[in-house]
Amino acid sequence: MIWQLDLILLIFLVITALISLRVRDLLGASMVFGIYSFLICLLWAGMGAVDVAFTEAAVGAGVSTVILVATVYHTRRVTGGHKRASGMKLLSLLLMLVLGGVLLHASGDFPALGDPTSPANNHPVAQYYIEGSYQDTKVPNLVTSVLADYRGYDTLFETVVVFVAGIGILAVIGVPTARMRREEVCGDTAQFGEDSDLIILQTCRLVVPVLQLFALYVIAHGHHSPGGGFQGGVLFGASYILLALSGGLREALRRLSESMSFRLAACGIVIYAGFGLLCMALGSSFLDYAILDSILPGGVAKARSHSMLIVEAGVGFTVTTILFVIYANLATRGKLEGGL
Amino acid sequence: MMDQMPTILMLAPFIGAVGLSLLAWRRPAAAMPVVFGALAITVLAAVLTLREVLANGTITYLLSGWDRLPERAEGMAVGIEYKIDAFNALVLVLIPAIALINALYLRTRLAVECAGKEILYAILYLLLVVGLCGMVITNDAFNLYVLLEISSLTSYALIGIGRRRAAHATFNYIMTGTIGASFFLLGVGYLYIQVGTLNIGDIHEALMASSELRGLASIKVAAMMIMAGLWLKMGLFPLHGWLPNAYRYAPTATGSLMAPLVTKVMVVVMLRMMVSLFGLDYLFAELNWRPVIVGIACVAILAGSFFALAQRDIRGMLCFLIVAEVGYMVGGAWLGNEAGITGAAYHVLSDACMTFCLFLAVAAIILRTGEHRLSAFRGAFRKMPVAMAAFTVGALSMVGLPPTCGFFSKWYLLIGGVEAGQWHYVACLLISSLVNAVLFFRIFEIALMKVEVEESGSFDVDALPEDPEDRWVRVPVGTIVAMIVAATAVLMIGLLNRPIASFIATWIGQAVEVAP
Amino acid sequence: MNGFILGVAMFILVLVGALLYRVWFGPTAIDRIVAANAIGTKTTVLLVLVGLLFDDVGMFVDFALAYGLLNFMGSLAAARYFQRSEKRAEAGLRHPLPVRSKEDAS
Amino acid sequence: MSLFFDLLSGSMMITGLVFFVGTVTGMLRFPDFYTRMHAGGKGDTLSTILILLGAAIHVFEDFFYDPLQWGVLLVMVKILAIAAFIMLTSPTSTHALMRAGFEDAHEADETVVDKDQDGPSLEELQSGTWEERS
Amino acid sequence: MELLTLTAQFEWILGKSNYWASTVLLLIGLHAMISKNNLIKKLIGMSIFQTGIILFYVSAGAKHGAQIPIVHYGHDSHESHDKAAHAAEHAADAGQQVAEAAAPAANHAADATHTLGETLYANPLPHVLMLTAIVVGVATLGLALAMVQKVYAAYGSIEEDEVLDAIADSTADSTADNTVDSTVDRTVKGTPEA
Repeated sequence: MIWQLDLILLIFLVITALISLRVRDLLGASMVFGIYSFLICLLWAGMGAVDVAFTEAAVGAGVSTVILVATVYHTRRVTGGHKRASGMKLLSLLLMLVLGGVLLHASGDFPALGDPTSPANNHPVAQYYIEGSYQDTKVPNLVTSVLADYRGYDTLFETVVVFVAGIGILAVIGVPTARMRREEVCGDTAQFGEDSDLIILQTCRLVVPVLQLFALYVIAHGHHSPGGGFQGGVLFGASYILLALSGGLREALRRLSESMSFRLAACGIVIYAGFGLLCMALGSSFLDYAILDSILPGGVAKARSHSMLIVEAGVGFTVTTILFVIYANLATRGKLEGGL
Repeated sequence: MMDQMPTILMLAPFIGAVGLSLLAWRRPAAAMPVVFGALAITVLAAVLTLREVLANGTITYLLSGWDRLPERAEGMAVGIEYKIDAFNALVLVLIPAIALINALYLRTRLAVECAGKEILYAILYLLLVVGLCGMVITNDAFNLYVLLEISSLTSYALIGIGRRRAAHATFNYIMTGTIGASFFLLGVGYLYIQVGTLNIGDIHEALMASSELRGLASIKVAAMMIMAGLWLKMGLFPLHGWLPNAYRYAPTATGSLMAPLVTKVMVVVMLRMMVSLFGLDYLFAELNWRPVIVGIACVAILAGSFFALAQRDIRGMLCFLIVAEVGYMVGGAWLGNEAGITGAAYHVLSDACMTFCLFLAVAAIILRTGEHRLSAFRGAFRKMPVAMAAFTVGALSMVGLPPTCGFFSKWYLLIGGVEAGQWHYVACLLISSLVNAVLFFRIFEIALMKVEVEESGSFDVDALPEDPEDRWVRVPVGTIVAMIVAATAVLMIGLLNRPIASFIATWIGQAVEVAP
Repeated sequence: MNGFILGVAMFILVLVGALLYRVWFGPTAIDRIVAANAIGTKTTVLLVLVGLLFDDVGMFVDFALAYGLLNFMGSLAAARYFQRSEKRAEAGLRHPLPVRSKEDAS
Repeated sequence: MSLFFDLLSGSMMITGLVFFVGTVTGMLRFPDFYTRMHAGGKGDTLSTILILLGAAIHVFEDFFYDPLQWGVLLVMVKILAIAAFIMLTSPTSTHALMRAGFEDAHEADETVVDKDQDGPSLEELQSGTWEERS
Repeated sequence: MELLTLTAQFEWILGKSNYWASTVLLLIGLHAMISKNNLIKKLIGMSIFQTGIILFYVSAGAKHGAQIPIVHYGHDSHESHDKAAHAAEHAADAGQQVAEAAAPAANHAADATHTLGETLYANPLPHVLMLTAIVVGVATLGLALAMVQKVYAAYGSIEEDEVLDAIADSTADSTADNTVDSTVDRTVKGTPEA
């Protein structure tokens, strides 16, 4: 890690956080929050956490900002100062003082930052992930192997969290009648980008295919470089969001309708869980890819590696579709027409 | 097959939910059958697991097949594992069972309360069960956080699907729940940075092994953060702000699912954190927060009871009773002796059943009379005998009269309080029981003799036809069956007090004898 | 060379810090958006430079590329906000819903 | 030869930094939104591309000494692709934001408006009254 | 002499800076969640709060002079020697004090065999955990934004006090907000079950 960048970025982070909370214009606040996630992605990169940085880049720069802007579009843009009773603020400040004192007191006995002999870094489990995982799985990217194999159960439910978010947003603000109508007119001949700028339209025509190809590359190459199912899925979903931003939401929905989105999302989870069930059917425990070497070629380690690839593809399915659904519903208040 | 039971237990509702989204996206009729089937399989698997645990002790299930080999990370767990002991197995039977019985009630309300969103509601309902079971079953601190978030997100959506009044309540719930879960995550991080593993058993052994590790300030802060997060999620008194409105304005089926389960599962997680992660002798010998926390619990009990007394709205009254009950359980758990923890664990089971019973009965009465004030009860015994019978059983259990389960759990709590010498806790317990008695006998008075209650609604008792079968058909049969089963459960858990207490005793015994 | 690259990165960071002035005091939202756009572009560069510093650029270019594309998406969304709210104002519905409370000060 | 590559990439990076200094100065000092946009749009893109080219040359150096490492060449190509995409997207977003500011009816500072030219004023363009008059 | 003490203090600060910064971000976010009046501001505070926790975890897994956790499997041993040398020199001209601090640690690490070949790799476990945490964060943000839109649709405002006022007078004039009573007529008059 590079401590100079680290220090400056920490200072900038605090400043940016304060700005994004001070700004009275919520659109501006959302963009400042985008800057905040730019900087924090840079911080992760500077600390060597490339996969975290990739995820933060995809989520922070891409999705969070856009859905914040969409919500601001559908609500109010200017927040009227702080009319809140200042008693609450004082109470909160007092609480913050106490909590901050406690946390700083606790951070007194932490091991020094970046110490390779700290308990967390020196623990047998961490050492085993570094030394043994390549022999176990033949996957050079340690994060991918830990994510998809050693802690694959976590990742299954991480995917389910995304799925639940999509279902929940639909359940909360979805308008069933409008949605049905939308599904009917979905096949109509909407002019591509009837109400959008020509230059933006052409640029996105160039960018979107490249972005989708690149997303596929990220999913497929996640074993050897940062990336994987989630990051690639976010990029793929971002390509549809970009399409909706440039050519209008109907265009994007004609390419990926909502019911199809949820079917694909469920397919992704079924791929993931189905692999685990397959392992159980073959007589081992849930998600134990080692048993699959009777099906997949190339020995146990290669079987783990291949099944990780398939599982990541399933994650990619779910994340792609659900992110697009989240954007489509938040941008139109659940009507899937009009809106941002 | 038998050794796969824990996974089948987790996966049955999961696959059901995903299958609904995959195949039945536009077929609302498919929702309830899938819910019933998945939950039935889950209950079956849970019962088999419980039998297995009773037969030959604690089950440990290693996911992804990463066994604890000595040459692999010195026998530490590199993967995630399930750990099912006697108490977990009991709770694992309880959760899907209540969800299944509640589905009988849900079946009659689904098309009415969330028209056009039946499939979404069913998916969220099943996934909430997945999250709750996963929290109880897992033995990995971070995996616990992930499943905590799944259950939280599903509950946000299940509440927010309600009508406009639910919106702001849900937003508050989201804020509080996120703070709670993040505190929990931060506490786990403090443990991780000092210990280096996330497996609950391994963390416990590391803490037991080295005394200077136990002496660290950050471990104390970790315990503080984890407990604070869980208290936020379970709505302990000063942090209970989200609870009443969230449960009041949710769809009724959501309320009768979440009110019994969510806070109780949080208590179960707290008990596991205390017993299996930190260890009782660390918490009570070295930290000695007992007076503070028991004091908070006493305040919670009194405040919950008196707020409940002040409520005019029936469901609001029940919500504040839940706040008081959370006070019971937290206080009992932090009494620090075996009787207290036994009482807390027992009270988890009994409180889940009696809250469920009460919410079902009250929902039926409100739907029947169209009023949500206390005046809805006028002549209720005559109008709806089954609902009132169930309500009576639940109420007696809340008050704590034998042979209902509430009596026995409160008995253990009282013994624990006396043994620990926490007389103010004992006093609060008795006072709140008296307040509950006042509360419910006021309702019985209204229900038995037709006193004139203020703010009488548009409803008129004598306008009802008198023939009995008409009286029966007003409340759907599913609801009636659900209420009967719930009331029976309340009585059964009371009558089976000896075996249940012995389960819990063995569980605590195992957990304690792990510690040197 | 590493020292030089580190110096370049630090210099860019300092200039980004200068841009934060515009982010804080930028009179209107769109000034902030412009500054955000510039900072995002420079973040892409900084990611590549950090990759050079780690002597492992191949691992960093991927998400630097993703970064450039997604940053574009963010400012595009902000621009579309103005365009659409212009249309909404022409259509005469400044607020999509009946607002009971006071009009906002925009 | 190594010195040559270092000088080349270093000079490109430094040129990019110079342009970036110009960008920041403009964005901080210019009076109104349109001129700030002007500085931000042009200098930002150019400086980014220059620095990325410098990085690409720095990477190419390794390939130059060990021509069998095609991975290194791929990395260089990726960096150039980033530069190309910045070249594509940054002016587009500048255009979009400029138009957004125009539709948001930002007025120009009088010190930068050319008074004695007979064209539409910014307000006329924004209010759309100019087409009616002509 | 005091130069040495200054260096030591600086190292100490460097060793703690990330934890302090994560605490500060956490407190900023939490304060915003509690005391801000605007719901979207609360949500921005929520994201900052979660970022503070993520920063804490990632800092827990950082190592000085470590490579990113991706094994350079294609290279033979002397190549990885070069990697180690590169890492060492990068650490050297990245920060002298830290390099001095890290050098013995690195040796100890080599003894403790954290290393594959000769290279020191960062600890992958916190990265994995934080990937999940980021995903959970964005999922929560999306759901909460949906709730914000629903609140605005219900009360025409996203300022908390105005929303509370709207709730107050909407409950004052009628109890029409109870979840069931609009649906009760359908059940009572509805066709009986069974």
